[in-house]
Amino acid sequence: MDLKQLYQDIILEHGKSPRNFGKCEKYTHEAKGHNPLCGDKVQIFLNLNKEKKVENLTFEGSGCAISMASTSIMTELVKGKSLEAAKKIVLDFLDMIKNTQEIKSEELDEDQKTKIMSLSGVKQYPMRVKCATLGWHTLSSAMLEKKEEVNTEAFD
Amino acid sequence: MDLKQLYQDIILEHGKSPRNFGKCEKYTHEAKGHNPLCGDKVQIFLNLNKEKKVENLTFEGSGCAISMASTSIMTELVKGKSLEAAKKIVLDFLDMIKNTQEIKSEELDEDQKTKIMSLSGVKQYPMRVKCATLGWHTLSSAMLEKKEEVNTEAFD
Amino acid sequence: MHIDEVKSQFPIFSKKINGKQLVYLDSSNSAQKPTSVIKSLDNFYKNEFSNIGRSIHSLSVNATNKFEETRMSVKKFINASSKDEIIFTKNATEAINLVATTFGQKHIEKGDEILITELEHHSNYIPWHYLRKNKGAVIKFAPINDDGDILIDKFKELITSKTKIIALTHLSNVTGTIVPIKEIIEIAKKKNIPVLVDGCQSAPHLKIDVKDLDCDFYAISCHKIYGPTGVGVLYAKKEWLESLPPYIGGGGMISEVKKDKVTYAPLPEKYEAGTMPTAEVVAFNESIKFMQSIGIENIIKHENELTSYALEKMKKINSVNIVGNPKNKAGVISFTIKGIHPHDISTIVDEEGVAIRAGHHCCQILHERLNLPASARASIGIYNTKEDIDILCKAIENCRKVFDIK
Amino acid sequence: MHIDEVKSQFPIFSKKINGKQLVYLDSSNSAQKPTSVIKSLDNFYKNEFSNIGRSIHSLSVNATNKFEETRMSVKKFINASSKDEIIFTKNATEAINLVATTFGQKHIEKGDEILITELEHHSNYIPWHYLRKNKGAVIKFAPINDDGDILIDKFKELITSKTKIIALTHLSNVTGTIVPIKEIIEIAKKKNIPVLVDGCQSAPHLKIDVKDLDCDFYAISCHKIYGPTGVGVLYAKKEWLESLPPYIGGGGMISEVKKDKVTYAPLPEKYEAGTMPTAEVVAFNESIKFMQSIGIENIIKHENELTSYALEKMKKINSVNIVGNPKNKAGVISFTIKGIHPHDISTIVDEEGVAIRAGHHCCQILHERLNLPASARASIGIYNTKEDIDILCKAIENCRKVFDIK
Ligand SMILES: Cc1ncc(COP(=O)(O)O)c(C=O)c1O
Ligand SMILES: Cc1ncc(COP(=O)(O)O)c(C=O)c1O
Repeated sequence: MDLKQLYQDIILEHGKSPRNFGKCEKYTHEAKGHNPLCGDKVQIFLNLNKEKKVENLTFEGSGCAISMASTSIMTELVKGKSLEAAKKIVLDFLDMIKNTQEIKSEELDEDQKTKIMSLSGVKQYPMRVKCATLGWHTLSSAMLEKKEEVNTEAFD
Repeated sequence: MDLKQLYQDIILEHGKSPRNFGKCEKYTHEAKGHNPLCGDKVQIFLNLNKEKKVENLTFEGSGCAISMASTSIMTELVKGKSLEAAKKIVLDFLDMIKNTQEIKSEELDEDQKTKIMSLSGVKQYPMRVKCATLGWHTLSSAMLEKKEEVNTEAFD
Repeated sequence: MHIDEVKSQFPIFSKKINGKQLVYLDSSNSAQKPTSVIKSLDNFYKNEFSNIGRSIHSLSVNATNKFEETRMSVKKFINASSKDEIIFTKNATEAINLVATTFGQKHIEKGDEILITELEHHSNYIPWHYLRKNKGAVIKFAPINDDGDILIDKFKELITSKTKIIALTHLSNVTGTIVPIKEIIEIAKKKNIPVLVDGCQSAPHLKIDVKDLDCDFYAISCHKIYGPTGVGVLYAKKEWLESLPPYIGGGGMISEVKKDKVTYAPLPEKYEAGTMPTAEVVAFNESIKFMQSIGIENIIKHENELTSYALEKMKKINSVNIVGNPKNKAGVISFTIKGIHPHDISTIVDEEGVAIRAGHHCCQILHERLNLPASARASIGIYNTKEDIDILCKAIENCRKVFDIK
Repeated sequence: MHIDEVKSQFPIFSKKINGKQLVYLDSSNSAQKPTSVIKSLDNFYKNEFSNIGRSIHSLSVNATNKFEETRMSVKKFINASSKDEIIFTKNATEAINLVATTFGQKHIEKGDEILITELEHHSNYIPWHYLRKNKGAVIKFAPINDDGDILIDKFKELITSKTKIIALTHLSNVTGTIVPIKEIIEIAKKKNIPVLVDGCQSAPHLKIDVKDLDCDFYAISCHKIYGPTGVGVLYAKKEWLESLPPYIGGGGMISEVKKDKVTYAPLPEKYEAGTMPTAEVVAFNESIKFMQSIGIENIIKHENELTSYALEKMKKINSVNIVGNPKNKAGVISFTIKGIHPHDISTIVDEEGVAIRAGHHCCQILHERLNLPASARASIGIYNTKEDIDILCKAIENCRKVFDIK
């Protein structure tokens, strides 16, 4: 195991200064997520326009560097995408974290892929996977307009 | 350990044909006893006359050879004694079963002591001590006019 | 694994009891443990111990993974749909109490009926008795015949529009009756009544498939399946576990805790409060692997053969009476000897190294029904052999000798 | 036993974590086990296993005696008046639920008040929350100051004529606060209010004398006292256990069972339904013997020294903040590092073989009170050494390096 793989500079940087942090003025969708094991919390604000495009995506919450950075990077990558594309990106990310070596998303360019792969170090730290996926599950919940709070204990 | 010590002829004989078995016509005191572990049950009927003498003492119930024989022998030994003497005999018996090698009772003659000592084989079978003492505890309860059913689980 | 090699897996059988080889015929009470289970405990405590779930250091991650592996094994063992349907309890009794309490809280009102049978172990009666006492429910006992079989027609008649739940054993721990549980569940399902199955005796000896049975709840006792003490399993359909209120409250089963409000964790954590029997659950995985290494078909075959052999031999002994004569019988053989109380039998055969149980086996209702104050019980495990049965029968003969019974 | 020899009694410390020597600082979560405890389990399962109480064969008699020996040891360990006051549960959480449920059933009505504190573990809150939810009770939280000490004056003010029970911890599992429990019990006794003490953290680290404390209930977690998982203890005054209704219902806790009526066994069996964690209770006797072989005074002295050493060293590290500063503090040291989340701390120190816990430690109310989303916690056991603290401090420095914090 290698701490440098987990705490890459980009992670530390996003963890310290998360992008798109705070409640945005206008949003159409919203969801809350919670990791009861450690107390990480996140709230997602999503603004879909009439063309079903992600016009804005912000978050609030508190948590470890991994969960903050992962959510921050997520907002960067998903903003501007269509709802369809956003859903695919979320699935591709979760697939990468759990199963595969690479990110296979067609919705992302090479730079974006490199960025998302900075989160792959978490695969060696199974207890931290839930930190990395909390924001993504919560976005998914917001897009699906689910009422319940996301609870990481509900995922394998 | 020696089965012959436990199942002496006198025990088997009393077990098969218990003395003073059945509800007596007239009784002044009564008590029930129960060993929940194995289901042994006994009911004691005691008739004390005005001089506080045990005029009659009978029992009903079902149980193993040890509990039946022990109770049967008890009724034989206690019948005709004064209340005071009866209480002493019960205590002496319990003391013999739990602590000492001999029966020290001043209320019993040598023959009676021999009879009571036929129950001492149970000392080598700790799980059977409760069988041997059930009737005695129940008699004690009858003499003390206790309301609750005797429950061997309540004794060490 | 060949059936002849099984006994050598159990270290206790190298022990002498009263100078005699141990003949253990008390497996319905609790089974002996194979080396792999004992080793797992030893290894876990020596090399891997940590509490699970709550910490994220390496020891805890490893322990948590092993704990969850057992959950997956149990899921497969009984063919549940999801790992979330497997709740670890301290024993089967707690599992049944969990259902009675939470189901009772939500679904039982005064006058509602709970249908159980005359075969039930106290652990599948007292929890329902509490609902009678505290909520005014009515308990009905489905009757059996003298053979120890449930009278299905009477059973059907006892189901009314007020019947809220049916709870019954899969295998009697006294008569060895294998209850036609699937047939009964089908009857219940037609009326939309949930069914709890007490699987304590069946899980070690029959093939269990909760999906095929379509039962709502299934309670298991791990120490009877060659596993450690201190663990039980409740299987329950997910929709029940999701909709019923929580049971024991405390650390690990919550989501958000405020001074005025509490929300609960998702399944299975919702029902696993406080520190779990971690090492014991981890070791229980070895019990399942042990069962699987022999194969349930081989287990059933071996135990059936032994049961037939024992019944035939025992019936030939004068004054021995076998309790019950059910259509389908597993290796639970209760018996009486005319003129000798079961306790005396137990003490005398113990002298020959034979461990059997005497008493009411936590089934007072059944003993009353059969007019028996008590019985002796020889119950068979996977490690028993024909030689064991021969020694038992000789020891029974000795009882007759001691008591001078012809 | 000399304190330097203690560590060698624990086989796990010959293990490497991530290539490093294990520094186990998660004993408040669960403690490691000495060889004698592990050997006892091994021996019991290999040579002596049987269920207890119910059978009368030799194995069962021996197992029952050993089980009851542990009860006697626990009685002496906490200075109870009678063995009947010692109830074995599956963990401390069950012990508290047992009291809340049965006491609640008999004594709690709508509007009645239950007084707890802001220090409580979820296991000493959720069981009372159920009484709020189901019976309309009111829960009051006695406040603490920023140091983590209970404000005794405020505590007194919160006691009213409606206060039916007080439940509080003896030792906080976050701040290490040693609560002046005797003083509080005296206050409660003047108003005739029963007190439950959550002794999970105190039992391994302080001298416990329930007679001297005069508490009504005392809950203990055996796995935190170097014992096996799967066992807890409830101490309760006999008059409570006799007068309260039974809890889990099933085999072993009954006296007479009829179709229309059930009576219960005397103490302690009344509260011990189903098969107990037999082997684990037997092995727990070795934990008590282990504690006694060192001597509680020596344990306290050693742990106090280590705590002072750790606090001094940790306070010197830049950006480290110790959670709470109670008047009397045991070896539970929660801390935060500015700019690094506790999870990240835990992961990074784990790389150095250091096992600590990160999160809310089942105390969300307390964390909210102290304005902390989470904290890291190093908790001390009898086997820890100054070297362990040195390694922890170096690992903390490494966190600051990884996160580039000055
Ligand atoms: C203060 C306190 N109370 C209660 C508990 C619960 O104990 P257990 O997990 O043994 O049920 C713990 C430990 O987790 C604790 O630290
Ligand atoms: C049929 C049956 N039900 C329930 C139980 C209770 O199981 P446990 O003792 O594991 O709680 C037993 C065993 O004692 C049993 O045989």
